[in-house]
Amino acid sequence: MSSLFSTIIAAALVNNIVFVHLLGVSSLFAFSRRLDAAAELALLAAISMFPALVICAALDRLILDPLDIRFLNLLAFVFVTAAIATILMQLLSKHFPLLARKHSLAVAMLSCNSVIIGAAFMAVGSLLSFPLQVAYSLGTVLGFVLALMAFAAIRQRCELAALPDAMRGPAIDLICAGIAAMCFLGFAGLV
Amino acid sequence: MLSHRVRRSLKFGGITPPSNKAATLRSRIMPMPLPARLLLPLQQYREQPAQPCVNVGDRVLKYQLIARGTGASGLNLHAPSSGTITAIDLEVDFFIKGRTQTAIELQTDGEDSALPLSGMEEIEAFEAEQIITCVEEAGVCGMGGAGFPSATKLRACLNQEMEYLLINAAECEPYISCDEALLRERASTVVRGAEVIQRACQARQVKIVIESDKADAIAALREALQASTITLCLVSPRYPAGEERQLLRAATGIEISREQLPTDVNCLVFNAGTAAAIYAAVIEGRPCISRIVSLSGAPLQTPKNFEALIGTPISHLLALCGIDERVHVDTFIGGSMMGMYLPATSLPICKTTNSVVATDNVQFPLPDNELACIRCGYCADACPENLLPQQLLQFSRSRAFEQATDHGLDDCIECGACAYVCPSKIPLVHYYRAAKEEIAAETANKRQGEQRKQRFQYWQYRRKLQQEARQQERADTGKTASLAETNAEEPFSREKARADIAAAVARVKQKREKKD
Amino acid sequence: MLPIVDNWYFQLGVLLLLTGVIAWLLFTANTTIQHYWRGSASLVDLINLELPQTQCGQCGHAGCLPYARAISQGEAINKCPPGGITTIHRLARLLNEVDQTVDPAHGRPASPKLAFIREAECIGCTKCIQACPVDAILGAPKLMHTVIARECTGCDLCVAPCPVDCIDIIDAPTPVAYWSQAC
Amino acid sequence: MQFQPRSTSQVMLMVVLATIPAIAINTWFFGIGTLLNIFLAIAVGMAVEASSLSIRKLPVAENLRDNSLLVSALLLGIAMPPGSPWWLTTLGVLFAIGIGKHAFGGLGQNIFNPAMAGYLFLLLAFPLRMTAWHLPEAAIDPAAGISPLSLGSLGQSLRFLYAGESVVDGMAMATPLIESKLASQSAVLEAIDTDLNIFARTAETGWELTNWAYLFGGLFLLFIGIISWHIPVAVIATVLLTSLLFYSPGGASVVGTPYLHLFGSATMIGAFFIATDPVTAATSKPARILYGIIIGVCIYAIRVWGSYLDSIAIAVLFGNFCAPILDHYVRPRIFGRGRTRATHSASGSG
Repeated sequence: MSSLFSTIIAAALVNNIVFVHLLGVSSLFAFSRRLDAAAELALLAAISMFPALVICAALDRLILDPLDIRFLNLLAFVFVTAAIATILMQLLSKHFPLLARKHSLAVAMLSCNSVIIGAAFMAVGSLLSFPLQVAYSLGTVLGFVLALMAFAAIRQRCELAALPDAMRGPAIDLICAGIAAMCFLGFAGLV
Repeated sequence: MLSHRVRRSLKFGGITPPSNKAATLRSRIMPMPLPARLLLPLQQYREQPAQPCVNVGDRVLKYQLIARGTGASGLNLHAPSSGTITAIDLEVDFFIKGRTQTAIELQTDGEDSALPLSGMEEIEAFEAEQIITCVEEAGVCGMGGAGFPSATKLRACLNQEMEYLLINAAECEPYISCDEALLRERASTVVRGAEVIQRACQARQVKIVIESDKADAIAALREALQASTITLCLVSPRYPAGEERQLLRAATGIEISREQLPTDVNCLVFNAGTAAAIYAAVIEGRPCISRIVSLSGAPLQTPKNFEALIGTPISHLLALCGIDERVHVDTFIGGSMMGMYLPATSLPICKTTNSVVATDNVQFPLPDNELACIRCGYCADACPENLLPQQLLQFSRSRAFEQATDHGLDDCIECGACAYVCPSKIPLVHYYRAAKEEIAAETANKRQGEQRKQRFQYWQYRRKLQQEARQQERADTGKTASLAETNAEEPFSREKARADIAAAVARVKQKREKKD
Repeated sequence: MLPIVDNWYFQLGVLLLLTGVIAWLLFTANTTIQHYWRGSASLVDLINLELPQTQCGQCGHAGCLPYARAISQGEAINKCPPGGITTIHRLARLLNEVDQTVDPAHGRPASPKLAFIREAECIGCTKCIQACPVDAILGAPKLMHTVIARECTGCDLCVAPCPVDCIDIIDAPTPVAYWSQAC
Repeated sequence: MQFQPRSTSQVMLMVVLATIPAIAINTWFFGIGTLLNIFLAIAVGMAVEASSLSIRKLPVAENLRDNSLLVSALLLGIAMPPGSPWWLTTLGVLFAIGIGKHAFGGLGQNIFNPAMAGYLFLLLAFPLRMTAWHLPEAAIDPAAGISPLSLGSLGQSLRFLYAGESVVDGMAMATPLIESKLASQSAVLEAIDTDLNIFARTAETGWELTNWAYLFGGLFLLFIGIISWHIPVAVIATVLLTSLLFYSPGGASVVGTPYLHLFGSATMIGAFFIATDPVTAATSKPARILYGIIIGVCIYAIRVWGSYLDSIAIAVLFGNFCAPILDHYVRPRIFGRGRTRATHSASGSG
């Protein structure tokens, strides 16, 4: 994990936050019903996640670690992510009312979801230098965006397919997620 | 001059199905013995039906006007032969069950006595407007299948500088050979017709576009074109090369979208048959009362092209070709790719009927059961519009209409190339048509909703005005009305209204009784 | 791994490429960013556009626009029986909500309806004309009234005011569907 | 390319036919093991397919006739290491056909390639078994005098099939590419490698020839128009380019030569037979090229840097994972759209 590039690959594919670490599976299932909406949400998630992760890493490095109060990191991270999500929601409802109406629940959920908190912990705990932590955050976000959008597209195709009635809905979604997770496991050791 | 480059007819896809034209083309264009009865539908094009100008029992002569076109693009209808009108409002189930059309019935007398004709021999002496009027009077419409009134098409480009005039002789669909036969035997009428159209629309260049495998027709055309500025444009034989937009691209390189017309890019496309009909209308003064129809199919002993009168029952033509009823299963008009099955063979030949095919069980077996789509993409390779038919199928079947529209369902020309190559034998076009129909219904619903909203808003606006006016009135008179009366939105009480009405009815009754 | 992979410029290039691809993906998904940049009024408009505009009030609001306004504030989208599943589906798509069936508390979705005045019994009281929210009833005082079928929404608001009960709600004629039949 | 209307079952049958030379060569070099696997997979697959169909109350005979099962089971059978016990293959087929195909609604509806889903399932569940290639002695030691196709070899293969690991005569052997990788990673394995040198030469030739046979089978499919060129060309070109890019003749031998990458492992069958499965691949032409590139990159990356040895299954499944989104965003230009006014004199006054 020495280079920027491999860090990003590691974060996006090998340690894909959804399919390998199984964080944010709830968000994945709740917000990937439709591809167009998932794409919008992916954009919102990227906008909120990336700064949140970077701020968390910086917070850890600049304040928590020097003061030796790392045990407070959960509290701090939740505070940061919640603040960013609230700001995002405010901006949205002011300028993009339709987006706010569509994704109010999603943005609220993202604010203290395991995706973002878990990603923050992983970025902080990865013992990387700060620039690489930023790269790791970027990779995590990319991995989440990829998982969300590709999974939304898959669900959309499943919805149109002639599925057996017993399989329609959550059943087939879980099977798809399982096979996708198998596939991401195959990337193990890539970096 | 003699060597011509063969242009690629399609930019994307296309198929080369067996053409099945040879049997029909073995004989020359035949005249047709008069049928006893002619059935003339008033609506030859989608616009408003023509208005009959004869009455039941009238005796009409050949070429006599019997119905005048109404609306912006009406189409005149002429008597194809002499005889007596026996009905002017016959309801016929036309091609699609449940959609009836009105038709005029003409009993022929066999004399075929005609009105005298007068045409213009020297077109150079005439203005474009005169030619167009002449075409309009003759009731000429597109003979290729769509049947758009030619005069309307010509008039639309009067104030435009036309670059190209294309004569579409690329008859790409299997079984249809009427244009090829026409060019083979009467190439000069098509060429003269093209010159007349050029005179009317002032196009800079005229091209006759024909598929390169029609050797006889090309030879005849070359001969007819020797002293002419019109050029010949050969395109590779591929279905659907004859589609207007594809043809336009092949001949000129201009691509237009589905929403556009060739006139939008200063081009004009006419069918070869239409050119011949315009020639007849302008030079000979003969209205459009007949067309060339190719009859084919295995049950016919002698398939051939007929010069058929408009209104001839299809069964009459089939009988002339010696149809073998034992193997005859069904009949469709048009080619095997886009044709339409007929509910009955008693239906007449229209101005747009280019081909009649009788089917048997060998060439047209009953469709196999369709299998699952394996997304092989052969359909995408065959689609001349470069769509993704496999995706469209999935969206159409599962009624995801937004996505279907997003993937360009509207751009589908329903040519049937996808269904032809489908290894799973899925009738894709059928699904597209169903989806298009539903989308159209939904759009209509939405438009209606929009209208309703406007009416409702106006209603609200009016109520508000009334209320304000009433309040103003009250303020003016200075009366302080009781609260119940001022409240315009007084809740409606059924009992009270009923009592009011009962009282009113009683009053009226009393009055009546008093009178009595 | 090759030294080139460890090259900073190579990494930067790949990163830029990757970011470009992702940005392009997101951008094509959100080419309609402009479409979202609107005041709150147009959110109501967008919702109102999907409602059937029958103005029937079955949702508990006085017309379609008030209901649209309520939806934009977070009200449930399944209160419109005349629109039925189609409307709910479109609203769910617009607002990224779950597809659902019509709330039975507000009525059942039915085939399109039409009001029909039995003209022999009409006494010309004009009460229905005043009640009709889309001006689909034609008539004058003491003269027979009739419904303009093309404009009628079948909302049945005219039935209650009629003092002689001469208005029927009938099924609207369905257009001939040719291709939609099973093959 | 001419289009001849042909049926789905013919298409599937052609794919099966195109693999036959490669399977023959494989059998010639490595004995009857793979063939046994294929037959077992097809037999079990038929049973699973028939029972799935009858559970779903669909006509069994009619749906079996589309030959799609044949292709899936065949691919899984080829991918299984020869000498693996019967229950391993059975389990794989159960997962592949039961969950990979019929849970999604059968032919044409599945998102993931059934054969590869089954294979990856086995690979994750039984990593050791799936990477050990038990070959009968005859295949390893031609000097022993018995040909790989002899009865003795058949008997040994059958014993492998029945009992799996309890047979100790077998030699573990993988593809040359994997060998080169293992060799460079572990000194112990390197020792084995030198020991097996003479046999490995035979096996390498076998793999090479098998790959050439798949290449020709694939070209045959291309020629008769069953598959389009986009996916195979994209996969092969990407593998070639990446292996050229990272190949350093003087450096460590970890990455292997481009030739080894193309013909030393399952690249050809992957590119021509597995990735081209139309149901799970991206569907438009530009999307197919992207899909091929994704698969090619994954094949190379996992082979060289990943911890799994056989990368085709993972790469193809990752491609399948990305295919729906590629389909959605990468579409061809519709005729007449976007280029409404061509550069032509006619677009003058309007």
